[in-house]
Amino acid sequence: MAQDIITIFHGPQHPGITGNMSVELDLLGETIKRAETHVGYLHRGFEKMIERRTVLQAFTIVCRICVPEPDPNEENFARGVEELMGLEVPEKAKWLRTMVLEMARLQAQMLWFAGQGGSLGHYISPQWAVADRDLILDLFEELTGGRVYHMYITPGGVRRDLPEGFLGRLGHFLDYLESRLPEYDNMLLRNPVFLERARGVGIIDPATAREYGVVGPNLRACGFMNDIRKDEPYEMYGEVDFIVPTETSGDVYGRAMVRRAEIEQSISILRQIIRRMPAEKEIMAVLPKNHRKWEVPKGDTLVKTESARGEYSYYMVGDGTDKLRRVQVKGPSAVHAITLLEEMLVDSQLSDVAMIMNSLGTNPPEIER
Amino acid sequence: MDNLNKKDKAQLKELKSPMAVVDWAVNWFRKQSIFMLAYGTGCGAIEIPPTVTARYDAERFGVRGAATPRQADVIVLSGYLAVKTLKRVIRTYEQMQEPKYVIALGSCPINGGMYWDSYNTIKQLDRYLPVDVTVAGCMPRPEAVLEGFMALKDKIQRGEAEGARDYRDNIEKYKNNQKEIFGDKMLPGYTCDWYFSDGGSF
Amino acid sequence: MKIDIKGIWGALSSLKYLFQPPGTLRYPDVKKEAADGYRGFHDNDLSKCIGCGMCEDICMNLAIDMVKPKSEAYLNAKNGSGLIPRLDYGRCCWCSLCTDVCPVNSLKLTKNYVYVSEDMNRFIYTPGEEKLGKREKETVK
Amino acid sequence: MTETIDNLLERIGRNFQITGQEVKKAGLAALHCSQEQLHGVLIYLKEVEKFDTLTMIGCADWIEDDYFELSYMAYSFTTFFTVMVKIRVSRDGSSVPTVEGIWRQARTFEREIHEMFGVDFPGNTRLKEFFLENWQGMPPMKRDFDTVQFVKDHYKLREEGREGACNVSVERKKRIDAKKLELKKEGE
Repeated sequence: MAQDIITIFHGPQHPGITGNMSVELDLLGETIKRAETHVGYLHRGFEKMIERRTVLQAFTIVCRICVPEPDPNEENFARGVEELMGLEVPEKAKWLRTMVLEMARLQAQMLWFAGQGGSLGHYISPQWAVADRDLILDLFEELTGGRVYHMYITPGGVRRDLPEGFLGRLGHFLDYLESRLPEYDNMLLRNPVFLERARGVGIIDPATAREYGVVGPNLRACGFMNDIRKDEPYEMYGEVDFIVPTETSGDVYGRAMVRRAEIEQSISILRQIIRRMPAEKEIMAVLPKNHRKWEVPKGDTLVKTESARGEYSYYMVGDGTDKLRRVQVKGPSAVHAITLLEEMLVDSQLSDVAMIMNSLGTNPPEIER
Repeated sequence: MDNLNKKDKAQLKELKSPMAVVDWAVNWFRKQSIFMLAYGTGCGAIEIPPTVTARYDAERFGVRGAATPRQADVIVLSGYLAVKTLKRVIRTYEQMQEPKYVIALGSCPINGGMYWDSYNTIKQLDRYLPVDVTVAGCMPRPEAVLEGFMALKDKIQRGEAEGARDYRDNIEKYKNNQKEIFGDKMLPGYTCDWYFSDGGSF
Repeated sequence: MKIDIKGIWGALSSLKYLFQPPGTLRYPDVKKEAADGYRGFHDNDLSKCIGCGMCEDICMNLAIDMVKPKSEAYLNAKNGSGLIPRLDYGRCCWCSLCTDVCPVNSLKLTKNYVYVSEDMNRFIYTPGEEKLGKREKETVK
Repeated sequence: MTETIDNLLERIGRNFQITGQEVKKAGLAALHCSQEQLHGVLIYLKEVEKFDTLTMIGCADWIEDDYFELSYMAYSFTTFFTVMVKIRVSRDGSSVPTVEGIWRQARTFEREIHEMFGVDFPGNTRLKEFFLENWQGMPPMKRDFDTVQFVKDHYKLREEGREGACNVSVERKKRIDAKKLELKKEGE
């Protein structure tokens, strides 16, 4: 008997990813025959808003581009403006930025962990991972004054110095998190249910990964050792020691293992930062007092930052006024969730869609801005 | 009864007629278990997981997630709404069973928030949907979200959480406001068939 | 089929948390105070405010309007314009640029972060002059 | 001999008509070429110079000189060089043949630029609406699209309770004038 193809919408609201996005699926039974991504549920027109704001005003809104991990956006924006304006950032500010970026990476990995378990119906992992992530948010709150949106890395430096005893508390937290990692392994990553579901599912072929510009853990799970932190070191990443973990399987399990190893690397980087944090007080470059006098010279640049899900690229154009002519954002999901996902989902099962999407680190707000 | 706190007992004593007691009891039961549909329309979605998981554990207040709109009592709209999203949200809201409530989180649903000059987000949510409780913040912390739920429970107990009735009574107003932004691409009539008795067409 | 005993046992080992005290913050009973320097709602020290309008100028969300106070009695004598800032929490994003540019440090962010109202029209507030959420059916903490 | 970005630019300059080139910073160079040369340069970059991927397609609106500047950013995972290949197209009714055939993900980038700037990309298989639903009128990311005016026309901002806002400089001037008047009176 011939079966009919039915079309369903997976989303816009569903667990597994952070944001709203729908995938239109043509199903034959439970097997996907065609997938098409629909985005636009979160479009705000950031690029238009940045055009209307001076540099200082615009820096407060860029962090909203990516909700789960705002700091790489701040970093990219700040570094782009510094490159265009030729600012020199004090060394302590660079260390602080590196620290904030690594903390942000840790909390984003925890959130990914929560989603990975949640999309499998394994609800203990969100309970644990989100609660542990909250401890990082407490540290952020102390350092920057905000839990989720930090607005900390500003063009020219960072906004606040370290609070008293902060590095000690960060060290304690790292010890705690490290002691928890084996339990996360036991609970999810070595769980036979997870192994069964994740192995051999959602495979990215290495040649495709290269050509499409797949980035971050998704690329590293295909066996490539590419990481912007190593390839084009920014801030203090050239000074700290870390390795770039890779896997060769390219499936959901491989990506999970890469991320698991990256948590360890982040912990090690943060420990080095705690040891080497300079004591000086200088955290801001000298800047004009009035924000309308921050003139960005004519020119353009491309800046890149490695986030937990891959690289963010900002194309920034200055035109000699106090506002930027254009800031174009390309987040890692722009390729992962549209070009790649549409091809990956073909011939996979309906029940795996949420898991594959989460494992790719799909994050709609950064596709749409 | 352990669950009846002082405030409840004081309210119960003031009631005069038996019907009032029945109403009070219905509201009391309603407020004990609130199934939430967290429609993560914006940034606020990121503070929902900490609220419902181990650290803040909203289930202590009887708040837990619902799988579908049909099972949900309250829809949590967490942040800015793009026009495309608003259409889906209205449809979701109309699918929910009464009694139903709306909680709005953050600055953006109140007056546009930082996206006030964006061409694609709506500025005042209460023009398009009846909002029961609003929590300020960008983003509201989990504590503030919990306070929002407590305020909603209070409102339910007082019997004033009548957003759904307000929506039905003033459907012309709401639909006209919605029409202002959707133009001729309005939602299909069947999503609120109690209004369009003729099958619905705009 | 081979059964992965070690994996199953590992997953079950998380059951030991059943016998440990919960990590939940019991929010309404036990309150965790926000950190120093938390960016909560605004406060304005009117005896310092000079009405310069810097906060209004830097706020791109147009959250700040400069308005006349109800009474001039409690204004700073140096207040050149006789105006004080009024906040719209339907616009604010708590970026704290307004407090950073304040030349006399009169505008500050407090540690309060709970403001719940049943009416969307009630999120406009003049710090220093009125108390946040003094009306009925509002929760402020 | 180690590969430098200058050598690379020189090799490209030998093979194609390049109207301008500059090295922005270590590992980032920009090339200006005509629209006819674009596909040749990109294919050369991909096939001969082994630039694996297209990071993004940038677009900036130079309304004063009446052109859009499209920047195709090719990236190499081996040398870590990025080359921006820049072309200029006219602001209205311009069309650039798609580069989807060279890098498939360009489909998405072009789709976005088509929606946000109104540039046409003939040959692109998915050139339909992307972020915006039922959008009529000018593409929003053009410089002459006035977003504040659009907001005023389409949405209502909440004005209740926000009346009585005063202009600081006007009020300050008023007070100074009043003070002067007072002093004058006292003098008399």
